[in-house]
Amino acid sequence: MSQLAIELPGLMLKNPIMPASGCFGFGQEYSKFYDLSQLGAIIIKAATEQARFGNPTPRVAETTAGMLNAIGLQNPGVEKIITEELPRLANYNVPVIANVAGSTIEEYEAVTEALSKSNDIAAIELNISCPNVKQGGVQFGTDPALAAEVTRRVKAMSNVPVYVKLSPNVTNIVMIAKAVEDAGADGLTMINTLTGMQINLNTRRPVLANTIGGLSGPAIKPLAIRMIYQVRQEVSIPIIGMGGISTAEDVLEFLLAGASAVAIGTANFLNPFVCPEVITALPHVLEKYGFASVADAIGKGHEDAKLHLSRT
Amino acid sequence: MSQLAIELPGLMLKNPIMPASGCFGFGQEYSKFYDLSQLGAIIIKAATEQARFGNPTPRVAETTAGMLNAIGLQNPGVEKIITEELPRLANYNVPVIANVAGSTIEEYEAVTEALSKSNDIAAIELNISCPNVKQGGVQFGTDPALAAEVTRRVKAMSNVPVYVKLSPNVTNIVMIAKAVEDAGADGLTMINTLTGMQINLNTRRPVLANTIGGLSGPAIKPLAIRMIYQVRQEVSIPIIGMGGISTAEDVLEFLLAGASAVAIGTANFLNPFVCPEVITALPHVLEKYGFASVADAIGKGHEDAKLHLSRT
Amino acid sequence: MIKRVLATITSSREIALDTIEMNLAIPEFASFSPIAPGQFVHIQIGSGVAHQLRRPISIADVDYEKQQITIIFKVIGTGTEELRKYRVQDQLDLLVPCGNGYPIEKIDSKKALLIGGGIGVPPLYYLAKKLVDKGVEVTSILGFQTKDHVFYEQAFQALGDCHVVTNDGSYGYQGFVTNVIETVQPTFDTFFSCGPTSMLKAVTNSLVDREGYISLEERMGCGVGACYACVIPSPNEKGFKKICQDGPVFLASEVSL
Amino acid sequence: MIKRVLATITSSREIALDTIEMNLAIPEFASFSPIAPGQFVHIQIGSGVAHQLRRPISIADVDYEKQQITIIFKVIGTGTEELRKYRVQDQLDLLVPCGNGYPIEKIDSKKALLIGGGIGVPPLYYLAKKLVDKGVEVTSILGFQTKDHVFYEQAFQALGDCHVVTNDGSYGYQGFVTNVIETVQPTFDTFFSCGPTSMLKAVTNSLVDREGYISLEERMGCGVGACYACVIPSPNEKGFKKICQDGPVFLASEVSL
Ligand SMILES: Cc1cc2nc3c(=O)[nH]c(=O)nc-3n(C[C@H](O)[C@H](O)[C@H](O)COP(=O)(O)OP(=O)(O)OC[C@H]3O[C@@H](n4cnc5c(N)ncnc54)[C@H](O)[C@@H]3O)c2cc1C
Ligand SMILES: Cc1cc2nc3c(=O)[nH]c(=O)nc-3n(C[C@H](O)[C@H](O)[C@H](O)COP(=O)(O)OP(=O)(O)OC[C@H]3O[C@@H](n4cnc5c(N)ncnc54)[C@H](O)[C@@H]3O)c2cc1C
Ligand SMILES: Cc1cc2nc3c(=O)[nH]c(=O)nc-3n(C[C@H](O)[C@H](O)[C@H](O)COP(=O)(O)O)c2cc1C
Ligand SMILES: Cc1cc2nc3c(=O)[nH]c(=O)nc-3n(C[C@H](O)[C@H](O)[C@H](O)COP(=O)(O)O)c2cc1C
Ligand code: FES
Ligand code: FES
Repeated sequence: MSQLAIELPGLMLKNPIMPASGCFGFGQEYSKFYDLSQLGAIIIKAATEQARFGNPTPRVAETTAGMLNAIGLQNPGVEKIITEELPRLANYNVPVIANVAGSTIEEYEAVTEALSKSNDIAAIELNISCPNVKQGGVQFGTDPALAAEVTRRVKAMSNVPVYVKLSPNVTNIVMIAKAVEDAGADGLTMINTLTGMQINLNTRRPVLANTIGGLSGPAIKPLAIRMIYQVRQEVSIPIIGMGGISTAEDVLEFLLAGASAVAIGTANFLNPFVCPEVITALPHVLEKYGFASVADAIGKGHEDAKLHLSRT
Repeated sequence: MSQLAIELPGLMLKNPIMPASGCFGFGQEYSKFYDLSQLGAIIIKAATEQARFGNPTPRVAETTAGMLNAIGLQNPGVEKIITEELPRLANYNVPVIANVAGSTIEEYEAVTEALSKSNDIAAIELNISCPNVKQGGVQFGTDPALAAEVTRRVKAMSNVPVYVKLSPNVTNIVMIAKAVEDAGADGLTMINTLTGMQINLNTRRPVLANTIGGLSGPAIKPLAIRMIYQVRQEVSIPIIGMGGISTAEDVLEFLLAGASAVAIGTANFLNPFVCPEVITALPHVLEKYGFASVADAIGKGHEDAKLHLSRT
Repeated sequence: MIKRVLATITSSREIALDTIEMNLAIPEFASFSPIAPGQFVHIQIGSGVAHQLRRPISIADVDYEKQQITIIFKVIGTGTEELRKYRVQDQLDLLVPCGNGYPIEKIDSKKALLIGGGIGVPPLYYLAKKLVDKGVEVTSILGFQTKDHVFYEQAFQALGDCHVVTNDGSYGYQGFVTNVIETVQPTFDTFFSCGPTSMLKAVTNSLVDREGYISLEERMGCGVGACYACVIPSPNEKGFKKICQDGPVFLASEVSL
Repeated sequence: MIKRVLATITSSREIALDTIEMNLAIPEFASFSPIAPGQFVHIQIGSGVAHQLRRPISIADVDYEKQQITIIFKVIGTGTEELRKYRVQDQLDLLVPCGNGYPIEKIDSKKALLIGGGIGVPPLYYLAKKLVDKGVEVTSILGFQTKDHVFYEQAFQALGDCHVVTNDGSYGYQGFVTNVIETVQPTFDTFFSCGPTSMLKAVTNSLVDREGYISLEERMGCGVGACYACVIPSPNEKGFKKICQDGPVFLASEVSL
């Protein structure tokens, strides 16, 4: 057990595997497939202040080795999550990470304040890939100052550690990572989805009712690995890595890049057992590649390496 | 024929299909597979002022539905390209687009000046995904002011139309597109590769000797489509689209998104005949989806559509 | 309870243009029974790398003796194109059974009208069999694009009156299923419909005062209720239903099309 | 000239641990002959969606009568793992023949020393046959990881002296091929070597004053010379060679390892 265990701010993980936000609802559906207590942690679907219906359908599309989604923050609102969903999750021996979203800094604060009254969450994942309605829809996560500001304000409201979830749709992710680290983030989760689109040749319209959506799945793994690798070299708070993970080998690649734990999203849809299967396979994979433990592998892809910028 | 023909600044294309820069050398290898005169155009490998050897090997890696490359601008230098490569291509009835790269604005100017003396090129593709050595390696293509400046200076040197090749590794590609349009670009080509990375579990080192590389192939197609769609709504110069194309259906999707022609890169490696095969299939695909011609399909994915920003 | 199983293909044949009928032997079959008509399987395509999403396909029939199910699918895109290439003895990774079917146990009906369109026809076949087993009289109206797309007419005929309509009139009536309802004026106390959303809208509009069940389609992610891809607005307390989990079968009055 | 063909697998068997020998029937075979030893095929994996790059595998033998070639590959990653799953009668999409082989026509040699390591052994088999055909006397030194990895020993033995060495000593000599060269002190006028770069370095260092040909490996993109993925520095005018196009076989003195 201690081979897989890892301790992060606010999180005593029995293993480094957790489902990613939005890909696991509030856990009830997958609890019918296996005992959720097997998981390292659970990141639940985004919470906003009020209930939201989200975007019109179709909300998902398949791309080569990936998928697009534009669910649109559908959730029952933070109060219902606290009163109805969290108590159900409290039956399992697994730390819960609440994903906090909003359209204004005030909404982020309100959601955090509400969650802070619950004893059922171990940490907050601050989802800054949301458009700021007060600033003409620019995403909080694409502007270092805005990202730092929302981090600082949420951190001030929270009585649990705050992990900031970085958007990959930026020129310089290291700059955003440093800004939120300086603003007090306890950790980072990365990466969120990349903005993509698909057009239906028959209807001549975007497949998603929302036009654009977020790309996830194996297609984006090399981008996630690159960003984690670069951020790991410049910030010191821990990283929970995600983006296209579906095997224990993928997990090891994220650990080598510098993640201390990982989340699995899209792969749950293909294989509802992917999380427990990866947990079972991980000790063998660690052993095969000569690592005594998860802790032993973190960041091991960096030694001797230096980052060149020239290419193509 | 006129069903597939399309006219762009400096380019009378008999069809909208051309191999992408860096994926077709200077055409000689593929001329052994088929007659290059079948192609709409050819975009040749990047030219720099002096010969360059490029990066150490390994230079490529495979990712799920994509590949990473860090070739590193290997080329014999612009003079040798003019004296040795272009004359060989002049034997074919196909417009040649020269890809211009550099480490300083002066180098871009020098390469453009040299090419302007040749009668064998129809247009320039300005590769701004190169690090600017004078500004600490920041890529020309990620800073609107820098992108505009290099566009203006190259445009002033060139006696053929200049297509600026946009980097997708930016927060706001529309801003860069507008900046280079304002600076006088005759057209855009997009997208270049996304910066990615892969780590070898055995060696615990990045697979590419250069650590990071550019991600191409079907994995990035939804990102290319989204960017072209967004840029099409804000700029009026024509777009040559690329990123993961391997079928005539893919071509139509790019046309609907707003590209006027397309380039095929990575798919040549899998199928050396991909360009002529797509050219042959395109009329049937246009017909199947109710388009009279290539021109008829361009931008047809936009009608009634509006771009929402909220997602996930 | 939904399980993940490796089913073995025991037969595969093209029963109409681009329309494949497959029989799938299901391991540990007993643990799934009974399967309700209207439930679906969520099928992995290939190794699940190029195709990250499963494909939802209705259960068209169940053979409790042979421990197998029948699916019927139309080749419309890359996933179903791959699926068509599978051969007898190949294995398919399924989530089964997904969703809630037609609640035939609860329904007190003497005469049922079944209205199916295209790939909405398959689940109605198993439904028709189950209804007839219960002593319900069944009339079916089946719509297809053209003559070449028609399938299972005899099978439905064997269970009751069956009217086929094609969009182009190349077989049976010409037009839409709603035209046939008007022409035939069938007597029924409950209707059951499955097909494209546009058809369901037309059907529910023309039968707005009648008790009926409809089965909906939407692009799906998880297929089990976790991803919120397949929601439909509903006048219930939550404001929505999930097609994969609460449906795909709904009381026509339950959802807003 | 390189062509793209759909070859049919006529046999596939595991000849050593994770090592598969496949025979491939090549259509329009005549148009490729003669194939030089050291040339390779560039193989598409599956439908070419998940795997965007082909895999280079040496031609291990050519049967001009049956119009087929033999390849031998070791399963080391996802592509070769997929390749192992192919069955007799399945088709493989190949670019064939790629690269330049050993220039045996031009070589005036009486006694050849062949030095192969692991998956570098296969091309040497076809080379050995061709050399023996020409009347050249052949001595082979073949290195493998362990006893379980050894293959084709008898086949080489039938063509001349053959010494096997394993890293762990579980079969034949213990150590590296260079240890065997020192021990056996074979007489030869030309050497031919293929194997991992580290082995080729050791071999060329220990035989620095001798005429020899080496076959190199590098991660490839196009396999035909267009993408510049597989270059190696060379003291020639261009400053580099492309392994896929100018090689994979080079004069040991031509390239800088
Ligand atoms: C509950 C349910 C039951 C169904 N039963 C049947 C059946 O019995 N027979 C049958 O032929 N079809 C049925 N369908 C439709 C079937 O799922 C689609 O035709 C199929 O997924 C298309 O896949 P593709 O890869 O060929 O198409 P593509 O267009 O290449 O698929 C791309 C993506 O879009 C989704 N998609 C495309 N069309 C549809 C659609 N109409 N409905 C839902 N998702 C879609 C796919 O699942 C995939 O994720 C059913 C759908 C649902 C929701
Ligand atoms: C000219 C040439 C001839 C070869 N002949 C043989 C042979 O006869 N038998 C044999 O077993 N192997 C041979 N190899 C090596 C073989 O190409 C690799 O083992 C194979 O590509 C690994 O693929 P994979 O998907 O299993 O591994 P992965 O590691 O999953 O492959 C990922 C990528 O790396 C590339 N790659 C990985 N290892 C190598 C390598 N050693 N050399 C080149 N590319 C690599 C793959 O082609 C692919 O693009 C040869 C290589 C070259 C260049
Ligand atoms: C259907 C879907 C819904 C998602 N919803 C959320 C969300 O509510 N909040 C969030 O921060 N990320 C959300 N994500 C992003 C994932 O948590 C994850 O960052 C991303 O999908 C990359 O991981 P993957 O490739 O393993 O899916 C969602 C992703 C998917 C596919
Ligand atoms: C091996 C390789 C080399 C490339 N070299 C260049 C280059 O020299 N100049 C350039 O502008 N783009 C270069 N590119 C980018 C391609 O031209 C193209 O923009 C990108 O690969 C996306 O298209 P694709 O997915 O069809 O490959 C290169 C791409 C690859 C795969
Ligand atoms: S498909 Fe995921 S909730 Fe229905
Ligand atoms: S693999 Fe492309 S040049 Fe050799």
